[in-house]
Amino acid sequence: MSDKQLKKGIGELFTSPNADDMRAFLKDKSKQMKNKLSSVSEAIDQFVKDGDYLAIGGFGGVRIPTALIHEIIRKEIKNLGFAGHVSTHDCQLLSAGKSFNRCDAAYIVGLEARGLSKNSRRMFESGNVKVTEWTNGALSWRFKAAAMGLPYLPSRTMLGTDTFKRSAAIEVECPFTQQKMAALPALYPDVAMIHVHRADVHGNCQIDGILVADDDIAKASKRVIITTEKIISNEEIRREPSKTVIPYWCVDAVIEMPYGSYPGNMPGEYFSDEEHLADWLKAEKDEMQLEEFIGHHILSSKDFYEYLEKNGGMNKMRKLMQAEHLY
Amino acid sequence: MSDKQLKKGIGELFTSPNADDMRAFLKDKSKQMKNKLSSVSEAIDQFVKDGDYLAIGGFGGVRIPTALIHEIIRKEIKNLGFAGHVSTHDCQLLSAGKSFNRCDAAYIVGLEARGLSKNSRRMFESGNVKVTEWTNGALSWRFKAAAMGLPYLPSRTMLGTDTFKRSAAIEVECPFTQQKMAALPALYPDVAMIHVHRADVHGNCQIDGILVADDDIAKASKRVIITTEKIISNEEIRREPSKTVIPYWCVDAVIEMPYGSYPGNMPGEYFSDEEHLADWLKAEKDEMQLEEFIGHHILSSKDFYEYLEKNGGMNKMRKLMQAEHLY
Amino acid sequence: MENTYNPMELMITIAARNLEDGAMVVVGTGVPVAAAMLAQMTQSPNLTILFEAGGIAPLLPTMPISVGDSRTTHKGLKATSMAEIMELCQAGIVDYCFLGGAQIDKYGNLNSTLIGDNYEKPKTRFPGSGGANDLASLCWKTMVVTPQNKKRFANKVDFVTTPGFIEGGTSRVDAGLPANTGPYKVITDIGVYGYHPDSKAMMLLSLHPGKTIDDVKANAEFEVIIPDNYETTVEPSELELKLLREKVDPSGVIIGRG
Amino acid sequence: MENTYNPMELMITIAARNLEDGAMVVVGTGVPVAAAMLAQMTQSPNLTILFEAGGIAPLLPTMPISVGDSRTTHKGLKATSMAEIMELCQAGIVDYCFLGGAQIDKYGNLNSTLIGDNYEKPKTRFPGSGGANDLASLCWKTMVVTPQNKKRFANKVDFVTTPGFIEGGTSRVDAGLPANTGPYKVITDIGVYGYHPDSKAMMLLSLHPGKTIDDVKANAEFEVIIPDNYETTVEPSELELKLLREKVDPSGVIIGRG
Repeated sequence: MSDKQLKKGIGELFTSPNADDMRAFLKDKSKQMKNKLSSVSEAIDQFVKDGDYLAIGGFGGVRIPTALIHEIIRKEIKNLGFAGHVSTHDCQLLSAGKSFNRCDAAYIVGLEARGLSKNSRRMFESGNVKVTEWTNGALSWRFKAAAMGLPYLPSRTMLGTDTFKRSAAIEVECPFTQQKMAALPALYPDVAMIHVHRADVHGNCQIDGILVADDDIAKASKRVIITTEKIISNEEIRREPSKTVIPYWCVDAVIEMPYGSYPGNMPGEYFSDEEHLADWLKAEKDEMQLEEFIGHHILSSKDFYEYLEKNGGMNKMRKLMQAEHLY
Repeated sequence: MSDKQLKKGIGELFTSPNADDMRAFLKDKSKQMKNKLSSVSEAIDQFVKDGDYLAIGGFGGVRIPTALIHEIIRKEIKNLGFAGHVSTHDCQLLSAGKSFNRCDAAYIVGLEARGLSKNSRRMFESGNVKVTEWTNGALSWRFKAAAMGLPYLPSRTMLGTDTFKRSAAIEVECPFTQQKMAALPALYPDVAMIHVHRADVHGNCQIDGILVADDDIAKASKRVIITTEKIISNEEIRREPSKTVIPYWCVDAVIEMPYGSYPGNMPGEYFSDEEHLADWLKAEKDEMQLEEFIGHHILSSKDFYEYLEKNGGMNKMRKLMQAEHLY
Repeated sequence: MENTYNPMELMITIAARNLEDGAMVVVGTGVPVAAAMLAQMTQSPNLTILFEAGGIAPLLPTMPISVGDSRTTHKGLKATSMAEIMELCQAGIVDYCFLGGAQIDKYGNLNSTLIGDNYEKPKTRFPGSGGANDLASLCWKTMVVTPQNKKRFANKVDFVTTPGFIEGGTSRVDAGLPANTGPYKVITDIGVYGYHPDSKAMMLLSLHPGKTIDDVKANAEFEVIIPDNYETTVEPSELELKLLREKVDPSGVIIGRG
Repeated sequence: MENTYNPMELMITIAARNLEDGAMVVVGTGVPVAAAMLAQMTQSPNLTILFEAGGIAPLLPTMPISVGDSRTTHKGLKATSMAEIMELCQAGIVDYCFLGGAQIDKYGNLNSTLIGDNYEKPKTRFPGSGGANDLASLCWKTMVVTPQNKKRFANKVDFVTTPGFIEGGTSRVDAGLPANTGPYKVITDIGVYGYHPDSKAMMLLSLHPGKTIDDVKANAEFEVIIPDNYETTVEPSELELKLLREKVDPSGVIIGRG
């Protein structure tokens, strides 16, 4: 070992990176390939509780499990932790529900080119949320470490910055080259919520287009709730084994939820509803107005279908499908 | 750091795990998406030289680049190193050509259920081949480390065994959990030779069924030669971006070589020729007989088509296609 | 009516009975895949079979000849990479693996690398670890199926390719291997063996019909622990033999070896 | 005939000219993707565009609204994961990335995390690194496109989200970041900047037509190095403006911002 000074981030580690703890959990978890069909309400009751650490699939406004996040708000689940791994509309929703008190942040409070979420910022500027800083790459690799059954992965990112300082990474030396690396602790969430294109009732899932980190998130998480545009047969899954992104043993509940990523984009299916997302940003300017907006769209909707109806129903969905296919 | 004694394998490291060396190489390498069509003979002339370290795709008797290995024997390229990452018929071929003098061994000299290769054993028992010991997992992760741009990956394998002792792995401690891990040095081969189902002229490749480690091997290697059952258009590649396993910038040469995995299995296309593989094992019992066998099948064949003809040509291929489809 | 069966049929049947429904097992070609197929046809329809080359949960149409051949993904649930299979094992998902080897010692350490005392110039070179070391390091329970004789049941293996309980006691965990993993059973043509909970030395669990303690001792260089209460192996049932011979291995590739 | 153009059009054009044919670039939405599209339509038909969410080399039908939306894989060469894109950068495959930020200092360090001096209770919270820190750490050359003013060109950024040359000199490599990487150019509405080869401090390369050294100085809190031989920026050509306005951004989403 050379005499290089090795640094440590001072950020809080919200989850244990101990691979043996997860191994012990998975040893006892049933891997039976049974029927896991559920409903949004049942799945949230059964698998998400106050204080859990969440990982949300997709990319903020692309292939997100909106119905499940709405249910968390409706059921007033609080004190969650979550991975802000490009968390845009999902971060906005969790902020609207005041659902969390800690966050591993790589990308939060913004909606990419659409602008910043005033209400998410209020949440993060309040001093009531504990934040540990990371990068998109770092959170991807933290999930990957967990998916690989490792307590950490080395990387060459974050070095020399305040992002590192406010992270919980630790500098290590490569034992072969003595290069300085940032060791990233494995991230094992309590619950993952992922929206997919197709799944069978056992939880074997197919995703079209980019995966973001969802293959790794599913393996890294103790419990996994899947919403899917469509349920398909196990025979159809077995027709193309290379297309299975998430295998059944990772999954605890499967819910058929067409348009489940609305108002987000679902690649190959429907484009994002930019008007509604703009309305969200507008409503956030004023806290009273936001309360009313959430009351109307989420709290007073008995389920996600009602939310879809309030936003134009089948006719709107048809338009978003047309927008996806560029005509 | 605790006072645990951390061990080091005494095996030789045949390739540098330094990620910065590979970065420098890739910085200067052209990434232009040009036409890379070549022939077996040209590609070997251009990209494989005496002393190179080889990685061979597929799984020993499944989806292997047989035509390229034959050419290495015909051209009498010597002193190669190679990764014995389930190297079965390929190991047998390289032994027949006396083509190598060092090997990272995970699985060598055997043909799985078919038995052991007497000639490969002669080679490895001669004392003329330097061997460093690994496991299938370790070599997979060594390729993955390189593909990820890292100098090493930690793992939980090999600990406590002679396999570790004869490897070039180094024990490290997880900086978060203090668990003992085996650090595996990244493996950056000089040349990879991979047989695929479909590729365009630029080297964008599709593979059906298991990947083994070929996505990682392609990224890890300085030069990559692809043989493909079929050339397809770039438009066809772009129709299903999720199916692209190896992207064009990894690839130096593309050769259309139907039945290129013969006598190995090509998933979905043709089954292995078990009779011919049994003949190989038989021929190896006697060195004279083997010389004749290689002379007939490889040295005196001007190209791979002639080898296929000698082994039954189109009619045999038809039978192997039928065997693949189980009728 | 008493069944007649050969030692291979017996070993496969015992192995199959050890795979409970809902479990996950990584198998190789030969005995392991035969055992897994038989288990699926009897008590464990929901046994998930994985192949280290990347095949997951195929509907096996026939026994594969390679752990990477196209049978291993036939109507499978997923076709992936070797790294991913090993990572699933490393993550603690996989219950069982099956291994063999040229030698095994009393702590279940296996040698499949070489015979001889000169690593650089071995008397006999074998394939090496393949995935064996990984699987035995990372899966929860390692099962070994092997014919038993004094050479194979060796006092000291020439090369520890694959970890058993290393030097017994806590030495396996001390070496850094995941907690609560390790050798589980050894199934031979003479008996079935487990390991002593503390010393981790090999211990007789059941003796096959017609075999004696003397057979155990005569075919092991090391001393096998013989407890007072070992059992007699339950013979293969008619159904098990019928399935094995007609469905699992109709051409007798494996069971024909005797 | 002299062209009229707005600062945004100028900045995009300059950015596009910096992307040579055959290069690989990771882009975000807005200016970067517009620049990459313009480059493909002019001197660099074989420019490979990557999006950090997983899209590789799409035939972009229109500008994406998210770096993960379905446009980013439209007729793409590969659709993959965020980890894989970052790993390609880490492996040294990617030539360029484009970044922005609330603040930049003279060594090219960027802040996109917060304004204020209390991390726990920031005055203004921004999104954070996203992929910026990764891209700037791992790609060969980092380009920044930003409007220039005294607040943005800050003596000291409130938070180093993303590494530039850290404290100048060799401090970037000393921190462990890959050799020969780092800030390459800063393109503003006033000029184009590079970095001094030794001190790694920001240095004027070219001044836009109509801008003065006083503009440079008045809009930077730190001292920008003004060499003797800086150039005057070549204005956008008619063709560049036509392509930008008619093909790249026909609805003026980006260039309409001025």
